[in-house]
Amino acid sequence: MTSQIIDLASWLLIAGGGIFCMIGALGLLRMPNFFTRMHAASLIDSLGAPMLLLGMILQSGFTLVSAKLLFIALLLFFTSPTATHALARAARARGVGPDLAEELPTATDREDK
Amino acid sequence: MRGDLVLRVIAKLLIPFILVFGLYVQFHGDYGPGGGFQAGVIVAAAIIFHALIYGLPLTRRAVPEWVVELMVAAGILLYAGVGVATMLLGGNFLDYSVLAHEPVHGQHLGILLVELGVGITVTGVMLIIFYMFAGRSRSPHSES
Amino acid sequence: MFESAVIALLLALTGALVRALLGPTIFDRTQAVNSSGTLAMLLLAAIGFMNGRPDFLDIAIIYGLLNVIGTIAVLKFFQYGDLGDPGNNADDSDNETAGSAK
Amino acid sequence: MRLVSTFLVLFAFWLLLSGFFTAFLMVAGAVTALLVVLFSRRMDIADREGHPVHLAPRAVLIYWPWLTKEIIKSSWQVATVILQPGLPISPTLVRLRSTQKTDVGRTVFANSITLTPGTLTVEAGRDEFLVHALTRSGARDLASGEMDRRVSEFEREL
Repeated sequence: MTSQIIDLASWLLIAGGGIFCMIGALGLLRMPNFFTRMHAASLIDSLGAPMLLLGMILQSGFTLVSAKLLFIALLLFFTSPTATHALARAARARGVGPDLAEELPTATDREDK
Repeated sequence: MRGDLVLRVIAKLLIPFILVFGLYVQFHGDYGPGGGFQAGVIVAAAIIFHALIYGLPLTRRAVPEWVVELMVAAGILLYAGVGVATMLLGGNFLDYSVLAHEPVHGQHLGILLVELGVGITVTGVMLIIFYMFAGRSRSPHSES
Repeated sequence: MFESAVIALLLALTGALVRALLGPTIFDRTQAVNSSGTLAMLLLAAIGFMNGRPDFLDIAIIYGLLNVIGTIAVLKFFQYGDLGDPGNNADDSDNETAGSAK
Repeated sequence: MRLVSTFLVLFAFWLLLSGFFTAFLMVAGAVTALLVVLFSRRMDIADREGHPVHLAPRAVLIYWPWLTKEIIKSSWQVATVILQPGLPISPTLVRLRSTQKTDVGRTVFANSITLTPGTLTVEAGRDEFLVHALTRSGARDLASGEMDRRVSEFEREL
């Protein structure tokens, strides 16, 4: 009974992860400029991938395989935002404009939201 | 890139684990995918990562160029030395079974040593290539 | 079921590769390559499960590591034009040196 | 002391990776962990910043569950934005004040911002971050400062 529930949960997670990866890739294609594309890519890194990995962990149970999957998830958890941040920083230093919708609100006038 | 604190902190966190992972691949060549070549590449990648974040001079201080050159030579020497040792013990070149009393143990030992030699050499060669590439472009006064 | 995950990942990978081909700036391409590296890593894991051989996970870990290091190396090359530069002159003053990368 | 704990963590990492508990591989793992500890000392990366083990329990028990919830929430928003035909984005750059005291805390904050889809850290300075947000509402959520407060709370007691 419990094994069936775990099975169902893992398939749901894997299906959801696949769908989110596809949505992220679609966003990568649809978004108009570089900075907005990066948000779509971070959808793949921070939701699609962990869901897929968690689904596989549930599939493989309490074994070394799931330990390795956990390492992959942790590796992504630490490295993907780092790479994204490095990209954004390098792009800005190189003068790729973020193409804003409004003027830059400063730290002071964010209080009156 | 040392000015960027995110990269600096994450690199500090990550490099020891990459090194352990590389050596894990080195020693588990007979259990899964892996072996000397891949291990050498991973270890070299960790050191290159250090150089990317903290700059070549610091890395050169941690891993001086003469050590790298020594590694290239020592790895090949280890490889060939195992081969010659097997010949001296009465087998063919790289015939591991004569290295210990039991052939199976000998084979394990021989493969381990040869893979170690390959790993050391690959690390050394990768690092030499990187040092040359990275040191070339702007600073002609290389500090070797 | 793993088959459908593999198909979804392949579709996403195609999207990322199309972006890498189209991408107007070098950063778009780097971003797309980084994403496709992540997707390839997941694909390796999923294919390993599909064939019942989770040995592939080691390769997936290696892929993930090299993906990040490669991305940062490319970025550093385009920002400084030199892989070994310590980059001590902090934050934004690097715009002039970045121009000399070409 | 810190070196010992680094050694233990790395050795545990090895054991989990390996899964073969033969004598030879255990010795090899111990030697590996020792070598890596010494080598990272030589590389000058084995300090408190590089091995923040003192933060691990709080991270796993308190901070990560909250972060997971945030990630799921904002992922859903970004996914709906991508799937709408009109593509209702309003990219915004915000300057945020960060109240963390250590570089590790700032890194945690910066990476948490980047990890939640819809917002990403462009510039991580000493006490001010430059953040790019996909939608104006995402920027407003971030500017309410809850994440900053939680990260500061999490990195305290150093």
